Amino acid sequence: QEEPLLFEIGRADVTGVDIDEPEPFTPRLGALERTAPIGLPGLSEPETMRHYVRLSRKNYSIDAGLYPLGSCTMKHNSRLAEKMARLEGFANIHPLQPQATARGALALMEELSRFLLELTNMSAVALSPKAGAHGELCGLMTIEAALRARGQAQTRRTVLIPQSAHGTNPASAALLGFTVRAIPAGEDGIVHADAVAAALGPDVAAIMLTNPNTCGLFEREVVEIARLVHESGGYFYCDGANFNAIAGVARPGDMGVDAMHLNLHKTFSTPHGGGGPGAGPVVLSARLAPFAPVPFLLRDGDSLRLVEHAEGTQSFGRLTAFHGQMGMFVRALSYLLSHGGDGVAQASRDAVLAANYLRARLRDVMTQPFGDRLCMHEVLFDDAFLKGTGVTTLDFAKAMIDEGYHPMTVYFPLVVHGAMLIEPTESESKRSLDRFVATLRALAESAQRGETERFAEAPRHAPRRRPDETAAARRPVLRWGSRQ
Amino acid sequence: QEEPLLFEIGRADVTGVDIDEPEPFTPRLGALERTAPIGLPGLSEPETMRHYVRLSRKNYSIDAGLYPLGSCTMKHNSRLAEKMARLEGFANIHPLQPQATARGALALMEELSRFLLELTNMSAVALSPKAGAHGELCGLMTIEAALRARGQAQTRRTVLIPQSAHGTNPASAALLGFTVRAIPAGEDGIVHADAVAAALGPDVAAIMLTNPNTCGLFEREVVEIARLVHESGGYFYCDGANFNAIAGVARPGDMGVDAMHLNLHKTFSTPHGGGGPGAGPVVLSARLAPFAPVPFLLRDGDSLRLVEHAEGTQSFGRLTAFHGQMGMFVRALSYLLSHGGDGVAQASRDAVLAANYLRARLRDVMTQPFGDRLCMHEVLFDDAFLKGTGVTTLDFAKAMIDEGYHPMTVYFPLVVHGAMLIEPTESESKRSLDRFVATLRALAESAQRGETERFAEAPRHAPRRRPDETAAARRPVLRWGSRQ
Amino acid sequence: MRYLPLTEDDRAQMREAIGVPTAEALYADVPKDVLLTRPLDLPRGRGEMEVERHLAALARNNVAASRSFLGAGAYRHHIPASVDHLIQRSEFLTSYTPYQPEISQGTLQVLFEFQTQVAALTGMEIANASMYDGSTACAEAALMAHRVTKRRKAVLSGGLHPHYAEVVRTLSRFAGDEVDTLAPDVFAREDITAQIDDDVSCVIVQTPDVFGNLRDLSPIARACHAKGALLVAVVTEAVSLGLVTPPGDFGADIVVGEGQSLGNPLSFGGPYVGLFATKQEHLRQMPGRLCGETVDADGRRSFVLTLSAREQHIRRDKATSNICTNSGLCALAFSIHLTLLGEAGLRRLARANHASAVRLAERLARVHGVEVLNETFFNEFTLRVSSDAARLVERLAERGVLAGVPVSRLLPGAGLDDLLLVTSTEVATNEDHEAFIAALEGAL
Amino acid sequence: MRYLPLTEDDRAQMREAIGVPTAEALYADVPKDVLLTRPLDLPRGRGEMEVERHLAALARNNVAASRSFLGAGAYRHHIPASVDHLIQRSEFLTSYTPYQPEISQGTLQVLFEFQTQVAALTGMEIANASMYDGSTACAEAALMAHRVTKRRKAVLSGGLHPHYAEVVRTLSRFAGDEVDTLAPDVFAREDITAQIDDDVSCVIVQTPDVFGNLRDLSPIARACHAKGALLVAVVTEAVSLGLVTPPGDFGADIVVGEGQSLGNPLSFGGPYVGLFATKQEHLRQMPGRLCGETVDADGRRSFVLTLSAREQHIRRDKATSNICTNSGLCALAFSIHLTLLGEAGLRRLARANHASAVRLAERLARVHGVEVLNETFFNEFTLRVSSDAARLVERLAERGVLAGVPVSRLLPGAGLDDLLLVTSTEVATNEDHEAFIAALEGAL
Repeated sequence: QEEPLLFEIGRADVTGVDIDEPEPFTPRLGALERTAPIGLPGLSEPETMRHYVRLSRKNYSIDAGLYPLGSCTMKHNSRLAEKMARLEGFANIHPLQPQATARGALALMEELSRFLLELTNMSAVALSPKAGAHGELCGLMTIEAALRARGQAQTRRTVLIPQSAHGTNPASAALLGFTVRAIPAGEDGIVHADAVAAALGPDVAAIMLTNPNTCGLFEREVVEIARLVHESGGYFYCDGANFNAIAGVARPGDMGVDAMHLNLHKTFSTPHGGGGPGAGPVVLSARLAPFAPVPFLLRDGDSLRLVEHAEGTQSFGRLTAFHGQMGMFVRALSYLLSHGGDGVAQASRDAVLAANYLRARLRDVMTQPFGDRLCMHEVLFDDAFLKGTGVTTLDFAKAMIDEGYHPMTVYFPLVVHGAMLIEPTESESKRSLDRFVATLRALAESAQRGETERFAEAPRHAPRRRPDETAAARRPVLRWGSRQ
Repeated sequence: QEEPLLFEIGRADVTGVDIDEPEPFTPRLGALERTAPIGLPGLSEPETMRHYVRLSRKNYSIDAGLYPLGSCTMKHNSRLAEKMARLEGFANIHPLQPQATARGALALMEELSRFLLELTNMSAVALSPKAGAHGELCGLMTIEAALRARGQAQTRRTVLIPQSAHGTNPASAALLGFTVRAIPAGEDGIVHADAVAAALGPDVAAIMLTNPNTCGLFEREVVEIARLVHESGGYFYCDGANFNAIAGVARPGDMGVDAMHLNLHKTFSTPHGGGGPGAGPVVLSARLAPFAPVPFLLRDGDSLRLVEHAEGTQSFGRLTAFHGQMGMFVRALSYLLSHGGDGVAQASRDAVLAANYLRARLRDVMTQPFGDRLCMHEVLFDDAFLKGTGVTTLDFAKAMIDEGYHPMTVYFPLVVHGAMLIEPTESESKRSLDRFVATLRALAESAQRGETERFAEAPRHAPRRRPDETAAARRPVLRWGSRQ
Repeated sequence: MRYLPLTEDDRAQMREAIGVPTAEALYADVPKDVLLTRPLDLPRGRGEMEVERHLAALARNNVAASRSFLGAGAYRHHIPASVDHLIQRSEFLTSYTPYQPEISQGTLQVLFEFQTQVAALTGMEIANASMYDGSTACAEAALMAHRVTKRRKAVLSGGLHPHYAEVVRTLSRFAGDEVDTLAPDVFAREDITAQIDDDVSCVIVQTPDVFGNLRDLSPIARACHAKGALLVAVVTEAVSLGLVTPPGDFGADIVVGEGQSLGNPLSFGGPYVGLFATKQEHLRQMPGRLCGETVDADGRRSFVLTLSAREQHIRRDKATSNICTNSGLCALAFSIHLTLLGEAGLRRLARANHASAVRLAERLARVHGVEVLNETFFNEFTLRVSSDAARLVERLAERGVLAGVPVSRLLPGAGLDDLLLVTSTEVATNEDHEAFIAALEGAL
Repeated sequence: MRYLPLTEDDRAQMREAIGVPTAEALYADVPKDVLLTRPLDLPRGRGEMEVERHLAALARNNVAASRSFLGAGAYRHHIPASVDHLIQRSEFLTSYTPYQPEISQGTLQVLFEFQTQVAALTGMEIANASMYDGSTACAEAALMAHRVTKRRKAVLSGGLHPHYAEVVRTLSRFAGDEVDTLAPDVFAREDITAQIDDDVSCVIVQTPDVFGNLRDLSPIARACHAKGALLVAVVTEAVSLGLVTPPGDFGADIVVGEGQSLGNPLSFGGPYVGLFATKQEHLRQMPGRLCGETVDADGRRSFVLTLSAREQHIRRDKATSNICTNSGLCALAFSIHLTLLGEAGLRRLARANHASAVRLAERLARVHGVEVLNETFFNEFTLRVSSDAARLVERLAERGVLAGVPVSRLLPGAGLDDLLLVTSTEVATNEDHEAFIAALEGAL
């Protein structure tokens, strides 16, 4: 059964919320009362429940199946975290209530910070960024503030970024007016120190490196790269999207990182929610710490204080209206307390083990762009194994849907032809991995046997077949009623 | 994708609960420690979530669609009620903690009682019965206790029950050693006073009548029947399963009822939960009130007390270990406070309106056993309209599944051939009713056109096709591993 | 009204389709003199916010059991957050009894798994899909024993929870059956085998018994079987079965239990979930719903409610019980919690309970004026105190400690007013124990 | 560990399949000298029960806002229980950004409905699928105005929330853009139109402004358009749009807003949901995700993320914004709450808010030493008090009343230390008002 749009079933005079009409009073609206119809249909509560429950059933979810999206870290989300975030003392506190009435919140932020700093061996953390890309902005602003303090903000306007980086990296740099200089990776899929050395110069503000990188490989020369960047007067920004491979095993602070965002919604399992909210705290080296945005936590002996204004500090300013994603902090701390130091490290090792297991079980039927070698927590295949079959990476991905799986990340990183980036995470049982392997092997063999129809027509067993995305973009219909 | 059994995927050494091993201590188990394997596989938390989420998706639910099971009152279940039942002060109180520490619970029970008594115009309510059938036992025991007090417990051993009654009625009566005497209904589907008069005698303890009855009709002669029963020295037990037709519109106390159970999980919307828990409080007339089971509430001036022991009272004794389904009381009271007196009556009127609407929209393509007349909150069809088509009531029901609907109650009441009992409840929008009508009309017309295959083969679009129930009963396999 | 989708306009259109002029006209069959002609004397409907306020105020008038040592058939345990989340899935929460198996395989498979888990836990061959609670399951067990043995006398141990005994006696009295109840048996010394004669259909014994004592049921089972009677074993604390030999291993014929301890909150006594297990040979005399395995028209494994020929909706006055609605959702919570625990987790949970209770007992034994009566126990034991236990409990409640269940609450007038049942589970911390001891020393 | 399904045995088997002897061997690519050789200096993992205890203790150290009159960009409203239930559906909570439309139609249709609702609410033609929050949406609006007008100077009203202004200034400073911020405008008397010259890309005005005043934006819109600039209107209290003329009706070009008020708890400031609406003509300069309607291969209506050529994962350094993760789940909560309300409910909710605030203002105006500064307002207004507002708030907090936001908290050193922002919404009862007045009279 199809589920109509709210606007096709709702009515302006129906409501699912009972509110008493107020006693008569004299309004204070001036002449600004809204009188014309707004265009917001309502549903009674039973209709509302049904509308959204039925819509939800058209979604895939980690709770219902393996979600191997590379670079997205779709791990298990605990319900303990949801329960904790809903405690009255967390959910119902106002960001501007007197700090003395929010001591528990400040203590929670400090405790979370302690976990993050020990995991990364860094000096300070800026908690307020709202997501990974926001964290990138935060990190680059901190770097620019540090450069400004050194009088080099005007001269260092270039950021080095490998071609395999997430799109957010160049977008963030460009947003702040930096010029992006791409660094090539080697044949082996990693960035080499000599390539960095060649790109460095007095105009370079920073390098943005993802480590492990988006090809699923650890940047083996990271320490040398950091040394080169620092020597040349630049800073090392690390994209923390792939921290789930090494959390508890190796620490960015030991690799020379100056700033790195942590995606709490990836590494520390706050739920993705169909596209957010996330949280992207940025850990900073001692050199960058003074320039962190407000608000930041300050400990005065026994008490904690949030410094909310930059005046009188070296802080570069404010990134968002309030203190950050408190609801996500609670969830992430719930994850960290539950795992403990030992559990975080074990989770990383399991994530890497799972990715390598998939690699080992699939290497004879799928192809790897950089040869058969150890990967980190995600394994990257290219489309060489589909060559001549008429099946594309996209077809292959859509055929997975018919087998009951969410596809992996496809066509990313851009540097690999027909890329398929698989990240199983530590949340899958061996049985689940084995079933996934069997499915992918069967599909690969089917493609190689020339059974192209199942791929071209896929998906056939999903709520929808492939939508016409070109038409969507050519004549955008972004709201109900606008097609007419 | 199929979901395996827990026993096929779980392992004895896997757990989804982290509990520290206690410090060493000296056990006090005597020689009774359990050492042999128990046979209870465990799953980690991610696997657990996935197992149950995937299983749940094989279920139909009121949240996802209209659930027209006659006699079951599948109405909307609010999440407010769920939230309220989980308040720490309700969910985490022990039935045997000092009553002075549970004043809120006692007050809640009293408030719920007040609602139930005003709705029914009765004198007292026994809250402890756990479900409707348990309430029937309670009611009959109360009646027997009253007869005993009159010295007639040995002589009055017959209970009159119409043939259209729910199976629980005769089962309850038989369990207590009563002889069941069936009363026929008239051609018009209701029980007539003269039939009751004919069946009455000095051996009759009570009549059990469902009103509105299971044919969807109001027992028009109820007042006269009550008078006859009372005159002959018997009591009038009313099965309250169908109270949703008349709550707030007419009151059993005004009809001469002596005892009636209220299914909180039907009329007052505590969720059915795939088969319970329910709650079946029994309202009692003044004549029966003294014999109600323990525990019962007693008001002493400003304070409330639960009387837990029958000694020194006329109470017939105890029905269950504790005080009843407190969790369901909270939910039912949430429903009642939300609706208020006005809302309860409106809900009943809407439920009756919806059933009659279906009747009016379907009467030309389906057939009614007692002619086209007003029904109460459920409408009863028979299979006359399928005569000669080769399609049975069961086929018709299964074909509804393929159209995305849960079937109505079928083959009940037993007195009607191929019965189809439809109860839409007040929770459906007109749009939802119209879609349901269109589906049933199309199916009826399809059957009449002789498109038998879609019926015989149905369902084809459900998680399962028709299971072999005969094989299940012939060689029962009731646990995993027992087939071998 | 937020729960009612029909607008006045909808109602008018629908009345027109029906052909009635007014809402009242739909009630034409209801005799005029019983139609309510005034509004109900009840408050008007209220919004969520007001209802929440009202109910939250009531809830605050209860002392939630945070420092609590109560047991006697209802136990406070930690419930994993995922259990409560899963049972609120719409598809579990708002579905009906699985009468249409094609679209109820979720509930049905859960019941099949539940039955298997209950059978394993109790050490029995088969189990049903749940009863209302432990006490009603116990009463049903007596009725079943009567059917199996064609005798009508049950013998109840003095260690059986007094409320359970009352429930059995109530039902039996009305059903015309006989019940012998032994005297309260504080030290588990009764010789129940002496009571078994040729009229006895069953002996009902609890383990751990209501005073906390563990029992070896083998001699009782043998004595029962020698006389053609059944042994019914009652377990009110399901967690104990992770550490204590199950009744099935002793030769019990029927095991009934209260499943609240796994997955279900205390909730002032309900809803709970009754466990019912027996031997394969008694299958067709078992009360309650049963879920069985079969195949569908395509040969795929499927689950269905089965053997309903025993049940009220088919057999009516010949049914094995009158049960219709049972405790599906509580059974689901039980089953999920047990799945999360698994064998390793259940054993560890049970050890944590036992350790906690042993430690508390050891500390209490050192308090002046307090004597621990049990030699053996699981997570609950009996104290003899130097004053009236009920009044002591009230005094301790004022100090923020819910100290236990006075035996006089269960057995008033039995001369056991100095006895107190005390429980300590995995949720009791060391600080809780210290607070208990301190409050007790202050109050004695 | 309850979250990790692999057993030691599984791990060994998997290592064997991979061909590595140890867990460490998988990290062969990590230079030895950065491999951590000691355990982390962090506590060991804990069970649910312990984690709950720990976090609940922290939560108890916060004063939850029950008698609270705080606003200034974050508002306490009643959230229907069904909203919170629905957003916890596994299929919403644990799904990713809908990159695979075939199996994400649930999320996508919700986003399409959300976009339509936001457009209607703000009176604009189109809206995106959400931003992080109102303040970042505001900063993005300035950047977008620069792109549209090809100018680089924004003028910020003195009625704009100071934190929003700071966020705009921070981003603009780093992006190399110019910002003029007007002085704090307590009485909504500034003449912002005088600031608009040919370099100005946009004027950013808030309504109700941070001091609570309502504004007719038409003159500003006309002045902007006359100079080729855009009017950006900011709404931090979405509920106001149920009662107050929306910015779109005044001719605003971009409307940004904070959506927290609908469906989302206060949560100490986040996560919230940013609203972003504009005119059709600016579609391709809009930041953030967009969901569009199309058809699938079978011609059925379908929804997809569209116009992603604007976005970072395609355009990289040419993208309209760097946003990737946004506020999907908060947008869902917003949309569900608004669906439940509908037009009738939203209007009634807004009236209830306004009525509550008017009543409180009337009572406060009668308190000695207190002056209500606003002529117009929605649910928030500014008090001038006879002492330092921040210290007054602290004193009232000790009396159990969270009295409002001192302006000095937002604008320290601005000489506005005697101003207090006070909000009253539908959740404030008459008793709450009385408690406020009494505490205030006691503290002044």
